[in-house]
Amino acid sequence: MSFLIPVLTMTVLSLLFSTGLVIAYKKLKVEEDPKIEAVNEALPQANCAACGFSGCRAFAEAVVKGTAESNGCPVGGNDVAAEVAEILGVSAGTVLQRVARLHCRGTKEAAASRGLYLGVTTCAASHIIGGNKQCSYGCMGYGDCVLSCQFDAMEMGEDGLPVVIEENCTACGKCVEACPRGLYELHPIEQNIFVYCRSLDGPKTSRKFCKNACIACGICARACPEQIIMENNLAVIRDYKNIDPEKIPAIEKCPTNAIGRFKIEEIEMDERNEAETNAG
Amino acid sequence: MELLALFISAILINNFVLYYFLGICPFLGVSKKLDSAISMGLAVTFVMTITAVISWMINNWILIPYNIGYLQTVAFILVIASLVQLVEMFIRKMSPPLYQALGIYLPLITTNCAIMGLALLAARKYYTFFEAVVFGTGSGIGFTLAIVLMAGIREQLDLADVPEPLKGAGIALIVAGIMALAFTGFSGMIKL
Amino acid sequence: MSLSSKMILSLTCVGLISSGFLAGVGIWTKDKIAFNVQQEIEQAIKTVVPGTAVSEKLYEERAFAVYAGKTEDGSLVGYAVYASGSGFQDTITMMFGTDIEVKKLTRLTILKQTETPGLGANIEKEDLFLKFWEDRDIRTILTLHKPAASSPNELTPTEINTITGATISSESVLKIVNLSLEKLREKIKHGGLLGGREKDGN
Amino acid sequence: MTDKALLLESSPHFRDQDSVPKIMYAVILSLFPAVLASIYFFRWRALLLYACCIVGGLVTEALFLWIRKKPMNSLWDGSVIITGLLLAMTLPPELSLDSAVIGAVVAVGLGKHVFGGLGHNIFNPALVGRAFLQTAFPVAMTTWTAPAALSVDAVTFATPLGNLKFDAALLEGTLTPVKDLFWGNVGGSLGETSAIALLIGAAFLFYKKAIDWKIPAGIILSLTVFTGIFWLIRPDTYATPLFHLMAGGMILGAFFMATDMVTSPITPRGTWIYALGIGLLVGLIRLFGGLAEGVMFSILFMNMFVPLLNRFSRPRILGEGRGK
Amino acid sequence: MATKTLSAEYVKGLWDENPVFRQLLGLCPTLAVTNAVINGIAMGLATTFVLLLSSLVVSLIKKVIPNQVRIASYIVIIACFVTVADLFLQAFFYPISKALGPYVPLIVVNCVILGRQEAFSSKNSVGRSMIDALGMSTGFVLALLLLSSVREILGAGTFLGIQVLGSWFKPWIIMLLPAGAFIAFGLLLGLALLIESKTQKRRA
Amino acid sequence: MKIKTFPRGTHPPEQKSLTAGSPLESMPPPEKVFIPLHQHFGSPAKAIVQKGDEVLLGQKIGEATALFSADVHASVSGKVLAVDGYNHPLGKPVLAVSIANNGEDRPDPGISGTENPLSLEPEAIRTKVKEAGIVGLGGAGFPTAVKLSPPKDKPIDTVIINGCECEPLLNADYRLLIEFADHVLQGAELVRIATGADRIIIGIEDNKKDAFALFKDKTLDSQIEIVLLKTKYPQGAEKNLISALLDRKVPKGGLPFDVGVVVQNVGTAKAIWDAVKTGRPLYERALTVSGSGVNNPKNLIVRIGTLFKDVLEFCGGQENDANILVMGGPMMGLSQWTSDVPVIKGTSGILSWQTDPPFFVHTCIQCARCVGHCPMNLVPTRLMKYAKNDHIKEAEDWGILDCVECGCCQYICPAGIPLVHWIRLGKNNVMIEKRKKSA
Ligand SMILES: Cc1cc2nc3c(=O)[nH]c(=O)nc-3n(C[C@H](O)[C@H](O)[C@H](O)COP(=O)(O)O)c2cc1C
Ligand SMILES: Cc1cc2nc3c(=O)[nH]c(=O)nc-3n(C[C@H](O)[C@H](O)[C@H](O)COP(=O)(O)O)c2cc1C
Ligand SMILES: Cc1cc2nc3c(=O)[nH]c(=O)nc-3n(C[C@H](O)[C@H](O)[C@H](O)COP(=O)(O)O)c2cc1C
Ligand SMILES: Cc1cc2nc3c(=O)[nH]c(=O)nc-3n(C[C@H](O)[C@H](O)[C@H](O)CO)c2cc1C
Ligand code: SF4
Ligand code: SF4
Ligand code: SF4
Ligand code: SF4
Ligand code: FES
Repeated sequence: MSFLIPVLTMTVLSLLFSTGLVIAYKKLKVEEDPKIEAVNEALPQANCAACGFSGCRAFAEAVVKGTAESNGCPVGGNDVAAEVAEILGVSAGTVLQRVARLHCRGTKEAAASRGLYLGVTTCAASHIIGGNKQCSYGCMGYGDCVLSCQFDAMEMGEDGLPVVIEENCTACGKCVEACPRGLYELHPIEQNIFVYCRSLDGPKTSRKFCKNACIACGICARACPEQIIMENNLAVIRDYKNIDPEKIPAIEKCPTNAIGRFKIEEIEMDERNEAETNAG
Repeated sequence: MELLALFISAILINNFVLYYFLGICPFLGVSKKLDSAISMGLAVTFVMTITAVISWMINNWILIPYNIGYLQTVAFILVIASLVQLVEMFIRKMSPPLYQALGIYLPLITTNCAIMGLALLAARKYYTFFEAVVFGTGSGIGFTLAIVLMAGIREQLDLADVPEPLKGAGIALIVAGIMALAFTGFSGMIKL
Repeated sequence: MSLSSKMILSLTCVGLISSGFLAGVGIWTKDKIAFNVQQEIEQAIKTVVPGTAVSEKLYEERAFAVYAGKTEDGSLVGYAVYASGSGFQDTITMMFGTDIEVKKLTRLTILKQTETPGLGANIEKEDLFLKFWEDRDIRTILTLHKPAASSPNELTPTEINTITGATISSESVLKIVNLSLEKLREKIKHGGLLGGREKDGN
Repeated sequence: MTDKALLLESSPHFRDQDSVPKIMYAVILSLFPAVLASIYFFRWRALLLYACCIVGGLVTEALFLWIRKKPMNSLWDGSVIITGLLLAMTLPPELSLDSAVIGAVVAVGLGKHVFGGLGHNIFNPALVGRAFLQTAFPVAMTTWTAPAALSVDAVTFATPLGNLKFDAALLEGTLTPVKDLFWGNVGGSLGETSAIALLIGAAFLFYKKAIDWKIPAGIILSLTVFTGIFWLIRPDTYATPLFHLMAGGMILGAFFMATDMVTSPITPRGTWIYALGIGLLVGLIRLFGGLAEGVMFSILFMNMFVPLLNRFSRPRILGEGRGK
Repeated sequence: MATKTLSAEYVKGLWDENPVFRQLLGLCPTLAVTNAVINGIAMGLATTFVLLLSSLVVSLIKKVIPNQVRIASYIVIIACFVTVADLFLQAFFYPISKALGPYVPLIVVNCVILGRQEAFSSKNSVGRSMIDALGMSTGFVLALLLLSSVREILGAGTFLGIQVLGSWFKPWIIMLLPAGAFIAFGLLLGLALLIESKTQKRRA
Repeated sequence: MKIKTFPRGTHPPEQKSLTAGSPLESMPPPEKVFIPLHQHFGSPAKAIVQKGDEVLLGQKIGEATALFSADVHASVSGKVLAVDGYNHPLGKPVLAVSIANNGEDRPDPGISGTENPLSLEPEAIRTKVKEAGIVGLGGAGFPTAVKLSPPKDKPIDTVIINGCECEPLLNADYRLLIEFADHVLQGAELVRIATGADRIIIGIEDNKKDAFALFKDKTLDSQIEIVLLKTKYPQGAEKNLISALLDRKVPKGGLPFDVGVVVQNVGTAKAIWDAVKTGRPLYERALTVSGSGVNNPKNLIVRIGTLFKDVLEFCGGQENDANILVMGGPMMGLSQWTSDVPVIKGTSGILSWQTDPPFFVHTCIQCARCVGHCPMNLVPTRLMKYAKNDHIKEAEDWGILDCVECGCCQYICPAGIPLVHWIRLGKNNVMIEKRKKSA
């Protein structure tokens, strides 16, 4: 007897409730994106809410809806993240590799400062009261971009200009948005010639404000009229691919170095090596 | 009067989170935003009330008469889990807005120790039916109070300069500790 | 097999097997647990009603029970009262004994409490609290002695001692005792102790 | 014509002369009457406790600033000194000095720096320190001695509120007269005993506009109403509102601790609710709670609500809502 | 998924995926029963028992249980072992069982256990599940041991009931109370993260 | 008489006595002027002269390009040197017409006045105002012609002439009130006619009692109301002024139009009168050159386009230790990095003084003084924190866009927090977010 009663009770209870569940499951089923279920499956079901959602399912819904990142479940870790990403089909195909480039060479030495800036020391704040440098187009050097980069792909250089660490940059574009002066652009990684100035000031003014400013002399545009044009007192590269490498020395005659190759050392090294092999 | 005292003491003195340490996971997990904290609190209150009723019935109509108290844990968890799931499906079908507000918290609650703890505590204290219900609702409201206060504080701390390693759970736990201190002011106020 | 029947079947099976397993364990441990609980009560009764050899439950309700303490030959030595009520934080459960006429409280012991350690929890301590409860005169109502005394001699027979810094806990114990005594007398007067299920068992 | 660098900043270019350290030192100054009174009543114990709490607080602050690599300026802005002073003022005079140091470390460390330092804490640091001590060493924190000015050797002594609550002082007619509460020759925490000394300091703070009048006003109002109602119903069981206003940590709490701006609401409506809530809770705890005094717990409890109060009591912006 | 070596499977539970300090799971028992080391250990062992056996059973029957009733079945299985542990304690360690109160039956809702079943045992082989469960429970026991040691030593001056701090030490009663549990755990958690970030920096 | 005012606000040191007694003095036109084509709210004007052109005094040299834009006129006669970027008080160089003064001040013959301005139709007044390139001289530089053409569904019943000049140090409006009282009154009348309102109120702060008495005197037998207002900053902010004078609340995000009011600055009123009566475009304005850093503080009438350094030179130059140069008042003015910037239509003052490098900036101690002083009843400390932590939605919910940047909060903040700067940053971010959403 003492054995039977508990067994019976529990059996009846489980039977009751499993039947109830099955009925409810059939009757009350709500149609929804099968992906949600799939993602939910992949999750650990710890329902711990560590993801910031109310439970695994809520998180699954959010992921499918796109309001949460696929790697948002701290319990599941990388494996789960990969699985979820697979379900959602977001595995990144190979895309054109790009990298963020800074379009200013207004270092501490080159660009004259306006005065003793006492405002809030972020670029965005500085920008709204005119900035800390005389040039109102250039980098202010407070590093909003550095802070915005989540991939450690940026650091503030000695000269007061931020430096992009190419290997880490994922071309996420956060810095492009962060810079109040729009000094970043994402460029194909192989592009190696840029204009490092955004100043639209007239030649006299820009020369006064910054030693490295584009002074709109037009030397570069004359060297490659097809690929480089002058617009609003600024040289603009329209088509980097077709710049004749032969013309690069002519372009680099720029009196302020506002245009030129990005990685000069490496290339020159190659050239030198070549010269050596030729000699040998 | 006794019921009122039980109710207040469940909220302020023997607060589920701050005195019994039950439901800490959602208390930390869902207190980052005020809105979700409120929804969570309401959902817990709702489920706790139901649980108090159901577990009382099971305990007093089945387990005690047949003298199989040791099945408490299994029976309670089975019933609570199934019931909450049923309720969830029901709400989802019947009232999508309510589901959006509360329902999504239900699955989380199923396996939440506050609910199970409520059933066990109520059984251990031999509450009468009405006492059990009041205890359930009061505890739910106590949970809601704690989580809503915590969410308010955490939203404000979002703007503060909390040391890096303490951000998130660390500071929340310390706040909970000081909250528990503040709640001790009510100790001894209710004499049942 | 359809999914539904599979669902029902598997859950039921799990329920069946686990409850079977549990019932086994339950039956195996049942006596042992009952013995533990019984022993605790027994021990307490023996402490609070000196001279008890066997005990017998006379009455039981929630938070209140009366046991008879008897010698080997079955003559009554006193009553042991099991009582609980709320203290500073949570419930305090205790057991105390009286003589046959309910004129003297023989001893008190605390079974369970969750008062503040170092403060209210001292109601469990012999030196600080329990020893002051020995042989109290309960013909009138018991009162609290404040501030705390250091030896039982400082108290009148109807007084009990306070724990410094835990007036509330001390007071709660006192209240529960006073209340239970009243109940006990009531039951004795109206013969409630002999009524109910216990009578049949007698 | 000057050619030196001009200052660039956003408007406005004028600044009021008041500053954080100035406010803080005004509060310290305003506490002086009470500090002196406590030194008169409790002699060298008072000095030792003040020293332990202030030094303990400063050292902790310096340590945290150093660890977190923050400028040391906030060490000298006076806020830590206030925390230390106020903590000491709420301690029993015979508390051991190591406990006092623990209290100061907790107040500054756990009460303030884990939240990010000055301005970020949710709870009143001095009271966090006191609450910690009270819970860690409950006996020591509820053992009171008579003021040394009144008796030669330190005898234990019930405080006026303790008397009222645990010794049925009202029935036996041994309730402390309000006059004594006013001048301060009663038992209690270091700095809370002399109402007059505290009120002089509070007057100075009002003059300096360092505290928000709404807070003491709200607390006094709701405590008076609450205790008044019960007093009117049962004058033999409940003490007068005046007694409640003068006894215990009420004045210290209402004028110096609830008014801590970091931990009180920033909006006018929120401030009222906060203040009324504190008064009400003090009344509740004193009349019906397990503790004799509830100022500390009431303030800490309402501190918890401050973020919610701030959030839900945003003032109506000019022109918001219906016109006029 | 099964790419880790068995020893790595075990070690991850100790720190990298420590259920308490890293995943913040099972906090209720962690906070509630750590006022004395002996309670912490008992709780840890009880949890270990349940975790091991339920992992075993779940990984054995994972194929037979349909998805829709998966959680319900797992819970029942867990509850079953919890009850066994509870009865066992009641029968043979009555005082400890009293001290742990309702927290033993509450193991059933300890998120660590259900979490492991769902995340691991239901997808892995028996052996792996057992190793994983062992690692997780070791991590859990260690966390409980750490917290309860801190609390008991500061709160009572004792360790496992033995006086370890001299009589000069005045116990901090707060450490035995809820407030102390929260605060101590919060600070330990901060410390853990601090150490983690320091070591990560060194590794990098 | 009851002195009216608005709730909250603050009392920065006035320091008006430096120039209160100095009558307006016409500064001789400089050798060269640099007239920016963008001196107003809205889009820049387009240059209609070229390098080498000869221009006459008052000749139009820049043409409005949109509704929210304004014409620009030559402030001297002479030869155009260039149309090129030049420093601008707002910070970023903009196109400016530089003219070499030939010293003749030969007026443009096209300028013609009106015999009887008060009998003109509203449309005619608006045209005159537009042609004269008048923009609000109270600071914002809002094209006045637009302000005088209220939308049909928002009838105007009251014209308020803002004679508060609540900014410390400034006295130009005060001098205009005293010296050109009739012009101001008649200008106000023109505004009333143009907007179809039936009531004119002139509000004057009680630190200008003599101006108040003078106006009372002059309006004894007219409908115009002269109201004394409490000296409190920012009494002149239009929403607060309207609330003080009429007890009407401009709705959140709305304009004075919405409660049937037009607010015009004293200088604007005078300029309107001049434009309609004599046809003279806005090529000069009254301003105060003051502050402890200026050797001979003065109230001047200066040609638009005169460089600050010329103006300062005329006032005896700057003190050696002066380290800040501000255009406008000290509460809302813009700090300049160089004195090589031209006076524009909105330049109400050129101030310079010596200020200590800033003290240590503390963290916000939640003292709520900023809340207690914000005339818009905002919670600046919250706005600051939301801006700082990029909580854009909350910032908007808490009314960051309603901040008028008056600076009361920052002035009073004991922690020395640059609240206004943070709030401006926050506003900027909110606007960016909005633009993103609507895109
Ligand atoms: C943290 C804390 C714990 C307390 N715990 C108890 C307790 O367990 N029992 C109790 O009676 N009073 C407790 N108290 C209440 C106070 O000590 C109360 O003032 C005391 O009961 C008064 O007794 P006394 O008159 O002997 O000081 C506690 C107070 C605090 C702050
Ligand atoms: C009127 C007033 C009351 C204060 N009251 C307290 C107090 O009760 N406790 C305290 O620690 N500090 C008090 N302070 C000082 C600081 O505000 C205190 O250091 C602050 O609460 C601690 O946090 P913070 O240092 O982050 O500001 C008070 C200051 C003022 C102006
Ligand atoms: C804070 C603040 C203070 C102001 N103070 C004045 C003032 O003192 N005098 C004034 O004419 N305009 C002042 N203004 C500008 C007025 O709000 C309003 O724009 C101006 O009076 C409109 O006239 P206008 O278009 O003729 O410039 C102030 C604006 C703000 C935001
Ligand atoms: C501001 C302030 C607050 C206090 N709050 C409490 C309190 O909440 N609880 C307490 O027991 N003592 C508190 N004390 C100490 C208390 O006032 C007093 O010394 C005894 O409680 C008297 O019975 C406080 C003291 C001060 C100065
Ligand atoms: S955000 Fe722009 S301005 Fe600021 S540092 Fe980066 S590049 Fe320079
Ligand atoms: S923010 Fe994004 S795009 Fe910019 S440097 Fe970093 S990774 Fe590259
Ligand atoms: S928030 Fe804006 S409107 Fe309010 S005081 Fe500050 S600057 Fe003025
Ligand atoms: S005035 Fe300054 S310190 Fe005070 S609340 Fe405002 S921002 Fe904070
Ligand atoms: S809620 Fe997770 S263990 Fe209690």
